[in-house]
Order: sequence, then C-alpha cells, then structure tokens
Amino acid sequence: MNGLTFDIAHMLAGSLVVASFLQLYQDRLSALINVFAVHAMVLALSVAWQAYIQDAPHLYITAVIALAFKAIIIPVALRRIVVRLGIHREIENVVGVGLAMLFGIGLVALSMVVMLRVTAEADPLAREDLAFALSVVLLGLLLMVTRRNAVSQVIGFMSLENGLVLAAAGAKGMPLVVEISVAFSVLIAFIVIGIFLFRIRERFDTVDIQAMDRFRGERR
Amino acid sequence: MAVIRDIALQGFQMLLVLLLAPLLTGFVRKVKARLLRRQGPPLLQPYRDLNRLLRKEVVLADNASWLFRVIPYFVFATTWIAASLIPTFRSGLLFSWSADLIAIIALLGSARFFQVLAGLDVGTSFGGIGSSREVMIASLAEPAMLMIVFSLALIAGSTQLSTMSAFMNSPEVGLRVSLGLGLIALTIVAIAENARIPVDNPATHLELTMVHEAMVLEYSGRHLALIELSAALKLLLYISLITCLFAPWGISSAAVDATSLLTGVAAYLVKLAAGGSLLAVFETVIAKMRVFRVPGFLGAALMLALLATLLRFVSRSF
Amino acid sequence: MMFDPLNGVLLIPALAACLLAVLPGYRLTARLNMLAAFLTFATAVSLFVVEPAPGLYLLVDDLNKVFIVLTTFVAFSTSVFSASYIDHEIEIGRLKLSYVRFYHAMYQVLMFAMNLALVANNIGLMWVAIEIATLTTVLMVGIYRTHEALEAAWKYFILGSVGIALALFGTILIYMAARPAIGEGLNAMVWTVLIMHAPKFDPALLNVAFVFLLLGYGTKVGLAPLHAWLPDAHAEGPTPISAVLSGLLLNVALYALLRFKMILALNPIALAPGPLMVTMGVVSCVFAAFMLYRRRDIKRMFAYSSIEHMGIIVFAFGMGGPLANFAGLLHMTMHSLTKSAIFFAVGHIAQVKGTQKIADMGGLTVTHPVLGWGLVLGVVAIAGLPPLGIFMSEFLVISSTFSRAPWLVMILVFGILVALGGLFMQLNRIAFGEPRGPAEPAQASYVPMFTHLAIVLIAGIYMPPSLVAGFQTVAKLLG
Amino acid sequence: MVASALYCIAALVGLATIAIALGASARGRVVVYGASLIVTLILFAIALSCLLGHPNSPTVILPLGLPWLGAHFRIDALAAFFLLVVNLGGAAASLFALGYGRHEHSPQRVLPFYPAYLAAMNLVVMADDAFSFLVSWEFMSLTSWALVIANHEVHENLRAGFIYLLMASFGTLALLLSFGLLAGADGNYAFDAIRTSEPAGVVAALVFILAIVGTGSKAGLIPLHAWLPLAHPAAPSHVSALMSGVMTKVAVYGFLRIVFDLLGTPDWWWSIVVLTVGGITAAMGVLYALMQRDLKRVLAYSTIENIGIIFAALGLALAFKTEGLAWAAALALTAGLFHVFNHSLFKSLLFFGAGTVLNATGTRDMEKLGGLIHRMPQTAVVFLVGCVAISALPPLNGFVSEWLTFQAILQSPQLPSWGLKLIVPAVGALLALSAALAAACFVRAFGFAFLGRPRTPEAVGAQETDTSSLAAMYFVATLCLIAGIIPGIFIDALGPVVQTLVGGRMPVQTGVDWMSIVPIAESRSSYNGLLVFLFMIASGAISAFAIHRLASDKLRRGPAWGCGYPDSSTMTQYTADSFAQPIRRVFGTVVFGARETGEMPPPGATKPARLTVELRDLIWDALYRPIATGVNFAAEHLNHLQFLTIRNYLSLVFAALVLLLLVQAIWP
Repeated sequence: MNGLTFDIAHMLAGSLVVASFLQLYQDRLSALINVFAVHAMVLALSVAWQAYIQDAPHLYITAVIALAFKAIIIPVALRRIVVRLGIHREIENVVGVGLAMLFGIGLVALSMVVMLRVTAEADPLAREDLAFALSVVLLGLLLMVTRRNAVSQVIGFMSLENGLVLAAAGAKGMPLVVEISVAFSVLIAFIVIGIFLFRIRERFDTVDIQAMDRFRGERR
Repeated sequence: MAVIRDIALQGFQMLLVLLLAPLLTGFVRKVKARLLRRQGPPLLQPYRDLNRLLRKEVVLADNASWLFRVIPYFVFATTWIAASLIPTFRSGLLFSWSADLIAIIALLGSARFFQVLAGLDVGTSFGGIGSSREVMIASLAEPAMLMIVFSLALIAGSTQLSTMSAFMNSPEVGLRVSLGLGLIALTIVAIAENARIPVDNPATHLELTMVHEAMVLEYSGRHLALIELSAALKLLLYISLITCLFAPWGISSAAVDATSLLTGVAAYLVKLAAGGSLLAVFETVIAKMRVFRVPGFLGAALMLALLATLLRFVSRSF
Repeated sequence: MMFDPLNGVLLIPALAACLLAVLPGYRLTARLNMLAAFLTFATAVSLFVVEPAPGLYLLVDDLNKVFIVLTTFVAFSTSVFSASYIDHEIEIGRLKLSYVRFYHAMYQVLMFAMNLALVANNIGLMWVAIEIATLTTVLMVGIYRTHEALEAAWKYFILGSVGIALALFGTILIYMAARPAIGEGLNAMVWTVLIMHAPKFDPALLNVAFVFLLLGYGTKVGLAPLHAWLPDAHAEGPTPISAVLSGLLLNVALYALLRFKMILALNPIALAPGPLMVTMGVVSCVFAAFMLYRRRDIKRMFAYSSIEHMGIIVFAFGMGGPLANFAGLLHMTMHSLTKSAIFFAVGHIAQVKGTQKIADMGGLTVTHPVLGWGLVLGVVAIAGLPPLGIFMSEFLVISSTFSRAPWLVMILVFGILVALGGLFMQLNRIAFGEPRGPAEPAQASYVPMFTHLAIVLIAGIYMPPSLVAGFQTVAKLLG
Repeated sequence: MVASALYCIAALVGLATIAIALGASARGRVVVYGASLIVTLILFAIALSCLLGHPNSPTVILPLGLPWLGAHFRIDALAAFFLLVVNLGGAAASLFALGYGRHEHSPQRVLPFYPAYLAAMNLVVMADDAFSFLVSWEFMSLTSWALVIANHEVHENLRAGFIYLLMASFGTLALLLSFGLLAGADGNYAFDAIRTSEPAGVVAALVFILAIVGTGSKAGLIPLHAWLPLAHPAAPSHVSALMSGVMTKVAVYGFLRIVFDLLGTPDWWWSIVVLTVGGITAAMGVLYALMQRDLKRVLAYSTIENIGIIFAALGLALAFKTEGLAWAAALALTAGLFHVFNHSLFKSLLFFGAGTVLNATGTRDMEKLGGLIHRMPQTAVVFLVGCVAISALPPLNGFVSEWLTFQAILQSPQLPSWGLKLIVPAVGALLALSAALAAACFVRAFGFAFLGRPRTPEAVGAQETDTSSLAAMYFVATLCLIAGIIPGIFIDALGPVVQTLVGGRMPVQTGVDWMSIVPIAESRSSYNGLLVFLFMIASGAISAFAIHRLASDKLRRGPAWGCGYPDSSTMTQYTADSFAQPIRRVFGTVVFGARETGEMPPPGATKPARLTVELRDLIWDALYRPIATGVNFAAEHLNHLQFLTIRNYLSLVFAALVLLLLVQAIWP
C-alpha cells in the first residue's frame, strides 16, 4: 500500500465529506439535487478505487450500482417529481445555514475523535474510511433535521445511506452478498419514498412537512 | 362453713350498698340545705320518693320501644353489681376476684351506653341533647378514669381492688406525686360522672343545662325509681371507690370476727358521711360551668392522670 | 433433504407472498393467508423435534427456537383475526378493495422477513431482514390513506430507516472489530463464529458498535427517546398490524439486540452494555407510564403500554444475571401474547363503537359483555396482576435486582405503579360506567383473543419444564 | 390435612368458573352461596383440627408457581388460626348472602368473584413461599376490586375501586421488595429457606419498613388508610363484611408472618414504630367514624380503629419479645390475636345489619333512617349486640380482648428501655380514648338508625329481612356472647400460635375454677365473664319480678313531652351530625380543621337560617392530593412530547446519538 494509493483513497473520502457540506449549504431544491448527484458520483469513484486497492471484483459491481442508480436515475426521477410538484424554486430552511455549517464541523470533529481513538490498531485506510463514513452519516442526519421539505429529507436520508456504503466498502473483505442486499434495500426504500411522495402530494397538495404536522395523531 | 359465711358477707355487702345509697343522697341534700341556712327535706325523703314512684303508674311515650322499658332494669343491675364489688367494710369478699377495677369501669360504661340509648329512643330533642352531652363528657371521663387505674395499678402492681386497697393500707405505699395527682383526677371524674354541680345540676330541670336529667326525662313510675336508685348507687360507688383506694383504714381482708366487721362498717359509715359533706360543701362553693367549658375541666383530669402514670417512676423508681 | 423445517419456515411465507400478490378478490386471499400462516407455524413447531445444525446463513438454537414458534403462532392468530377485521372494514367502507389488494401479500412478506431475522446466522442478513420488515409495515400503516395514516407512516419511515441505518453502521463496526481476529470474508459476519472469538475482539470498537446498535435497533424496539413512531403507527395502522407490530416486531428487534449483547457479554474488557440498557429501560418505563394518563385514543394508549413493557424488559436484560435474564425472556413472550390479545379486543371495540376515541366509548361490559370482560382481563394481565404470566416475570425482575440496585428498582416500581394507575383510569372510562356509543351486538372472532389470554393465564401458574430449561440456558449465555 | 384444604380451595375456584355460566339465574345465587358455605365450613373444620390437634402438618409442594421452586403450602399454628378466622367469616357471609343476595341487582358481576375471593384469602394464609404468597395476596385484591365495582353505574364506586386497586398494588409491590431482600440475589423464595438466612441490620430494617408499609396499606394503618372507607362501603354488604372483618385480618397475618416469623430477632425501635402507628390509627380511626353520616363508612372507619388496637397489641408483643420477656409477649400477642377473632365476628355482624338496613330502606344515610326498631325488631336486637360488643362493654367479647390489651400495657415496667416505658402508657391513653369514642360512635350508629322516629318515608316502609340473613346474624351474635362469657377456651386455643411466634404462652385458663381468666397471677388481676353475665341477668330479673309483684305493673301510653308543642315533626329530633357536634367541637377543630359557619337571616326575612359544617381530611390533603396533582402535572407536561413534529423527533434521536458518542469519546 504505497503512499499514493492511500492518498487518493483519502482524497476521495474527504471530497465525499465536502460534498455533504455542500448539500448543507444549498437552500434551493434543484441545486440540492445536483449536489446529491455529485455526492453519489464521488462515492462511486471512491468505491471503485477501494475495489482497485483491495482487488475485490464485487466492489466494482457496488460502484456501478451506486453510479447508475444514485448518481443518475434517482436525481433525474427526483428532478421530474420536483418539477411536476412545481416546488423547484421553493426556498426552505429551518435553521440558518451558518449555524448548520458550524454544527456540521463539530460533528465531523466528533466522529474523527471517536473513530480514530476507537480503531487504534486497525490498518490506516480502514480507520480513515470509518471516520469519514461516520461524518457523512452524521451530516446526512443533520441535513434531515434542518430541512422542512419531504424531498430534501429524502436526499438527506440518501446521503446518509451513501455514508454507509462508503463504510461497507472501506471494510475490506465484507462479503458481496451484504453489499448487494444493502444496495438493494436502499433501492426499495427509494421506491417506497416515491410512492409516498405521490400519495402525500395527492392528499396534501404540498410536500411541506409543516402542512402534514397539523394532522399529528390525537390533534383534533 | 366458710363458704356460707363468705356468701353471707357478700350478701350483706350488697344489701348494705343498696340501703345506704338513698340515705347518702338524702344526707348530701340535707347538708347543702343546712349550708344555705335552709331546713331542707328530711334525711329519709329519698326513700319516700322511691316508694311513691314504685307504686305510681308508668306513662310510656307513644314511640317508646321495648328497649326503653328494659333499660332501667339493666342499668340498675349493672350499677348494683359494680357497687357491690367495691370493698366497703371488708375487702377480699367471695366474688371480688370476678371483676377487677377495669371491669367495674366498663360495667358503668355499659350502664351509661344503655342510658344514652334510652334518651334517643323516644325521639324528642331533650333526649338528643342529653345523650349527646353525656357522650361528650364520657368520651373524656372514661379515658381519664382508665389512666387513673393505670397509674394506681402500676404502683400497686395489680388491678384487683382488694389487693390494691391492701397495698394502699400497707406501709410501702409512701407519699407519691402520682397518687396525689390520681386523687385530684379521680375526684374530677367522680363529679363529672355523677352529674354534680360544676358539670351538671342534679336539682334543676332547666333544658339548656340538663345532661343526666334530659336523658331520663321520659321515664316515669317504677322506671324512674330504678333510674334514681342507680344514680344514688353510682354516687355511693364513687365515694366508696375513693375511700377504699385513698383512705383504706378499717378495711381488712381477713377480718372474720364480729368486732372487726363492726369497726369496718362503722369506719365505712364515717367515711361516707365525710365524703358526702365534702361534696355538699364543694357544690355550694362552686357554680355550674358552661357546657363547653366541661371538656377543659375533664381534659385537665385526663392530663393529670396521664402525668400521674408517667411520673410514677419519678418518686420511687424501681 | 431440501425441505427441512428451517428452510420451510422461510419458503412458505415467500411462496405465499408471491401467490397472494397475484390472486384478486378478498375472501380467497384471506383464507390462503391463514393457511400459509398455519403451515409456517406447523413447520416452526417441528423445529423443536428436529433441530438442524447451524449453517453459514441460518441458525437454530435455544434462543430463537422459542421466538420462531411464538412469532409464527401470533402471526397465525393475527391472520385469523385480520380476516374478520379487514372483512368488516371493507363492509363499512373504511377500506376500499383496491387499497387491500397487496395487504395479504405484504403480510406474508412481513412474516418472511421476521422469520429470516430470527433464524439469520449472518448479522448482515439479519439487518436486511429487519429492514424489509420495516418497509412492509410502513406500507401497511399507510393503508387507510387518511391524513393521519399518511403522516404516521411517513414519520415511521423516516425514523425507522434512520434507526436501521445506524444499526447497519453498528454491524459494519462489529465486522471491523471481528476482522483482525477471524480474518476477512463471510466468516467475520457469522454469528456463531463471532461468539467463539468474542474475547479476542477490540473492546473499544465493540463499545462504539454497541452504541450504534442500541440506538439503531432501539428505535425498532421503541425505547424512550427513539419511540416517537410507535404510538402513531399503532393508532393509525389497521389493528392486525398494530398487533403484529407490538407483539412481534418489537420482540424481533430486541432479539437482534440480544444477539449482539451476547457477543459483548463474552468480551471481558468491553464496557458492559448494562448501564446503557438499564437507563434507557427505566426512562422508557417511567416516561410511557406518565403518557398513559392524557391519551384520548385507545390504540395509542396500548402502544405506550408496549413502550413501558419494552422498558422493563430492556431493564431486565441490562441488569443481567441468570434470574433477571430468564425474567426478561419470559416477559417478552408473555407481553407479546397479552398485547396482541388486547389489540384483537381493541380492534373489535373500535369497530363496534365506530371510533377509537375513549371519550365516545363507555360501559363496554354492559353493552358487549364478552368483549368488555376480555379487555378487562387483558388490561389486568398487562398491568402485571396475578394470576397471569406477566406478574411472574415482574416478580422475578424486581425481586432479583432489588438488592443490587435499590434506587433504580424503586424508580422502576414507581413507573409500574403509575402505569397501573393510568391503565385502570382509562379502563374505568372504557369498560365500566354508563354505556356510551352504539350497542348493537358485534359479530367478532373471539377465538384468537381468548386463546392468547388462556395461554398467558396457564403460564402464570404452570410453566412447561422444556420451555423453562431452554430459557435458563439462554439466560446464562446472556451474561 | 393441607392436601384436603387445597382440594376445598380448588372446589371454590371451580365454583367461581361455574358461577360465570349460571350468573344471572336465581338458581345461581343459591348454588354459589350454598356451595361456598359448605366448603368454608369444611375448611373451618380442617383449621380447627389443625389448631387444636397437630399444628405442624407437612408442607405440600405443587408443580405450579416458580418453575424451579414449585408452590409450597403449609398449615402451621399461625396459619391454622387465621384459616379459622377466614373461614368462619366466609361461612357467616355466605349464609347471610343466601338471603341478602336476592336484592343484588347485577348478580352476574358478584357471583363469579365471590368464591374466588374466598379461595384467594385461604391461599394467602396457607402459602409457604414468597411467590405463591404474593400471587394469592394480589389475586385477593383483584377479586375484591371486581366486587367493589360490582354496581359500577355509580361513579363513586368506580373511583373507590380505582383508588383501592392502586393502593393494593402499592402494598403488593412493597411486599415484593421486602421478599426480594429476604430471598437475596440468588432468589431462594421458600419461607423455610428464608428463615435459615437471618438478614442483618440495615437489610432487616428495610424489610421491616417495607413489610409494615405493605401489610399496613392492606390493613388500613393511618397514613395508608384512605382507600378503606371508600372501598368497603361500595361493595355489596356481605362482601364488605368479608373485606372489613376478614381481609384486614389476612393483612395482619401477613405482618405477623414476615415480622414475627421470617425476620427473627427484632431491633429495639421496631416496636416503637408499630406501637405509635397503632395508637394513632386507633384514635384517628374512631374520630373519623364519628364524623360520618353513611352507616357503612362509619363501620369502615371503625375497622381502621380496631386495626389500630390490634397493631398496638402486636407492637407491645414485639417490644416484650425484643427484651426476651416471653410470658409478657405471649399475653400481648394473645390479646392481639383474640381481638383479631372478636373483630372479625362483630364487624361482620354489623356489616350484615347495615346490609339489611340498606335493603329495607334503600339508603345508608343515618339522616334518613330512624325508628327501625319497631319495624325490624330482630335486626335491631342483633345490631345492638354488635354495637355493644364493638364498644368493648362487659358481657361481650369486645371487652375481654380490650381488657387483655390493658393488662399487657400494665406490664410496661418490665421493659428496661426508657423510651418504651413512656410510650406504652401514652399508647394506653390513646387506646382508652378510642374505646370511649367507639362507644360514643356506636351509640350514635344504633341510636340514629334504629331508635327515635322514622325521618323519611323509606324508613317508615322498612320490613324485616329474610330468615337466612337473620340466622347468620344470630349465629355470629351468639358467638360474640360465648367468646365474651367463656374467653378461657379461646385463649387456650391461641396457646400454640403464640408459642410458635414468641416462644412462650399464657398460663392455661381452663384449669382456673369458675371459668374466669387470670392472665398472670391471681393476685394481679382476673376477670370472670360468666359470673358478671349471670349477676346481671339475676339481679335484673329479681328486681323486675319484685317490682312487678310488690309494687305496680300498670302501664299507659301517652304523647312524649315536647315542651307542649302540638305536632312535633320528625325534624325536631336530633340527627347524627348534631349528636356528634359536641365531640366535633372538642376534637374536630384540631384533627379535621372543622369549621362551623352559621348565617342567620336578617330580622323579618323568611329565608331559613343555614348552618354549614366543613370538615377537611387533613391526611388526604397532605399526602394523597399532592401525589395525584404531581402525577397529573407530570402527565400534562410530558403529554406535549406526543405532539412534536417529525423534525423534533429526529433531533431527539440525533441528540441521543451525539450524546452517547461524546460519552464514548470522553470516557476511557
């Protein structure tokens, strides 16, 4: 494992975290979808690079799935949904962008400290991967918490899933069957999201969570 | 032979008690009249009253139940038994161990219980006012009485009247604080129980002040006679109780020959006379209290009795 | 031979699901659903007879044998109940036939997923099974397509999948911890192998992994801070699903957590998971107890009661020790039987009274005696009063742990008492007093409800020795 | 012996299930109550033979209950005595219910639970391991809860049932904790295993506190009594007789079993706790009773008073046992147990009487009764016997147990510790006060229910009740009389029980001539119930005969003297409240914060004067109301957590995750 390959893997994982930060920054929905597409592409690259380093052919399949579905099909489908729902120009953000970014930095620091301290004697690449994966997961969760629109929450959830795929890829030797099933279940999740988005849209004629909050249980 | 003698003595005690009771009441009225510089009714007037009442016809209220007619006999029976159990001229009689001091107080309690019921039976407001006041007084007098019994029993080591009076007669009783407190408390309770002046006026029929009289307002004829007799018996009982406990001279538990019995009876008569006249003096000196001052008066008795029990260890702790 | 019982337990629901997805019409699919559930139950029982050796992907041992039988039995009785319930729902028009088209198929998929989770030897496979179970229940919760149902389903989906994502991260961390000791590849994911090498794992990584697993699967178990989805999912979903959710899915998630607790228990240096689970258990018990008082919806109230009982069970496992663990396992079985019986009763009550609002229903023991007294017996059981089974498990939990942690047990006992107060205050409004709401007799299937309550009653007095032996061996294993 | 008892209990449980089937039919009532009467009589016989014959029969272990332990059942002397009390009360209640049950308006809610309730009480007394003890204990509370809410249309009954079950579960959980400590971590729950492992200092103290809280809440000791006056009147009368007369005694049995039997050597301060709680409960209980207008609530509060007396006697026994004075402890314990027996008798009798009055007039409020002695003569006689017995008046049994308690109090100088020397007389004063007030209370109860003139049309229309109820009442009344007249037999029967608990017993009484009882020594004190009774009868008869023969026996009816008012309406009579007014003024202002505000109309105005009396239950305001408001406050505030948005819930999960990660990061 000479220095160069390590540096490239490190650079790719780092850029994934930067992509998550970019997502936090976007407040317009269409821009958010584009950044998510970038996010998925970087993930596909880093998984492919991991495949190359660990010369584990099955990771290539995961990279291809990630690229095909998450980088292309899902953003396009989301864009079409957003256009049909006519909310592509909507600006919505619950917490100020600055505060969200600060909080994001804190989260990354926390995951660095926790992960590096915990995986002391594992090999450096795996430690790096896990630390970055955890920060992507936490940033994805932060995105979900700070957004009011159902579609942006879905995007937050998908970027959280990307973090997991990165972690799974980083764990050398994780059997293929798990990779596939993970990807597969993510996709089913997306299908369910699609169905729900349409049902919510049809019933609430808006995707804003606030409208839905009025119908919390036992409210009336 | 000894058994017949014991039965005879016990019988004599019961008769003595029965006969002396009206005399005592008459004597107290006589002394009070004399103190007020009045002639007063003759000594034997109570006997004539009883005789008159016994022969008169009983007028029953429409609402009176069978209980109303049974109660006088029950009250008389219990008071008579209680009075005959207290040693007067001689202690240690045949049936004296059948009931100790606590049982005697309880017998008086059941007599009062049924007298209150009689008050309530007819359903007039007089019976109600008398019973409710009697119950209030009893609810303080009885615990005071029991506390007096406790203090004396803790000192004498027994609740059997014969042993207690024997102990009081013996030298080792000594002068004790708790005995003094017990005496004062016992006199207060005696006055309250017998409805004497500060608590209730036996001579008046004024509704607002009546306690004992209000309960028995509806009685007439032979029932009233029995009630009057048991009231007199109760007064005698309390005086003989005070004297047997606090002035036990002349009461001997083994005396069998005629002379010692006679001295016993004579001593007892002197004590009764002294008690009666002290009571008469006390009644003329003091005025009747308002009804709701009585709880304070009896509360003092209860506190004194409780103090007597607690201080029992101070004078001679063993 | 191909068709050994272990594969059967998975194959039958899978095949049934595919079959039912295709068949139209309601009556036929309902009966088929019942038949499939019964067959799975039969194969599950046969697991007791022939116990197959643990394979790379599937495993049967003392712990999950009992739970498979329990899951399939409750699934079968729920299918019987759901046949008459959904039929009635369609009759009164709350559910259109088009909504119900995939209901039975999804029901069988849910059964498949839960059985797979129970028998999975591979921790990744177990995660996938629970993920599928979550997704199917999300769809079923949203079946009524009312505003509240959709909001509840969306909330359940978001919270559920975030939880499952955290659980996946925990699983990956377990794999990372196991890799240096066992080597790469499939072996590092196989539970039986993990158990053998547990002492050699890196303890710090195990602790972080358990944190993620506890938060992940804890969301599915419905522990206090993560419980938000449970009351709404129960209240808005169809009642058979609430019964399955409360009765089975919570147990399956907790079962998964126990599997990982076994690994940590064997590793001496690893920070014992006890204090974490104990605090979350006590917090959820006391929190859910207080939430019972202001509930206006009957199903939401019993959902909170499930959270309370899950708190007690997690507390029992957190405290550890053979007696407390045995009590925890017993409590899981008893709670799932009692809670599903209560939901059967609640389902019929909601249908008969036409509403789920407690304010609009009353005097049930007068208008519908059998249903009313069934609910009373259910509430008495869930409140932990003898002679029903939950009293024995609560007795063991409290008395065995009191000398070790007096203050914590005092708080737990306070929570149980507050919960009992809340339950009976609501029961007084529902079952006794002046009858309110419609009173025409209900045509309902009482059989499943009263069979469950009968089992709980018998278990409260007499426990079959084989079941007890199984639980005791596992209790020692749980540490 | 134990096996046959278990068969009877199984029969009772079977009867309960049958009763569910034939609930509503009239035949059901006769079958259920008749069968439970027979079974309770058999159990009574078994208990008697156990008590008098060979008390320590072998333990029977059934494969039920905890799987590795099984359910242990044993009848030792203590269990035999309480089995006797339970089944005597049960038989009397079943006999009474045969007639009384006819008026029950929803029998299908009472019949199934009644035999189960009896079975549960028997099981509690026979249980010999912690688990079966607690299962039967809580099952007893459960079945009695079901009976309390039998007529659930009345909202107060539902509220009473709710409070009752809450307090009962609180008591059971306290007992559960105490058994948890007794059994230790490895969980050997069998009583004989517990007896061998002596818990030390702090653990024993905690077990004692939990035991007195657990059993006290079921018996009705003062701070934990609030449910009793609500629940007992709400149940049908034969059930409230069982609850007051018998269930509170099972609670006393629980206390005895844990503190005297399982805990071994008591500490010195335990007896002070029991004595003070007992004394205060006695005094407060009867003061509450005096303030009530509802006949059954008066009886419920007087149960609290008698429980106070019993616990005072037990506290005394505990004090003597700590100092090793076995004979004095035996005297105190015999007094306590004899009062347990007596109270179960006359309290059941009084509740039967109250039940018949309720049936005849349809109301329990003393303000609406009166004059029933003319319309229900036999019930009046029997109720009078009950009132005299409970007021501890000589010929009957109430007095004997009170007399024995006072004799035990008088042994206090033997106690070396100064604290006890002073507390025991003070508790004696409280007991004396409560005895006097009890007499006042039951004079009031009998006087305003049966005597005077009927205040309402219902009271005028009352009729005598049926024969089987009367038979039950006569049976219990005669038992009260017998126990009062020849107490020696009962005291000797208690010998083995006292021997097992305090290691000493009272001198044998049957030997003493003339059947009188001598607790310690001839010279100290003795009491002869028979002779006192005979003297009363004799002197009463002689005086009556003499007066009728010698003086006059003429009698005439006339109007009562009402100061000459022509038509005195029944309103002029005293009422229960006005009767208690003096005592309320003396004690009430302190104990209940009693306030009387009378407002007179201005001169010339015709509106009536109005006297309002407001009493506050200080214990309810100080202890129960704050807890209720606290729980409501917490429920109200936590309720907001149900209505958060999805985002807030997500941030909850997020916060939990971040917190735990921080802990991981900081910690080792």
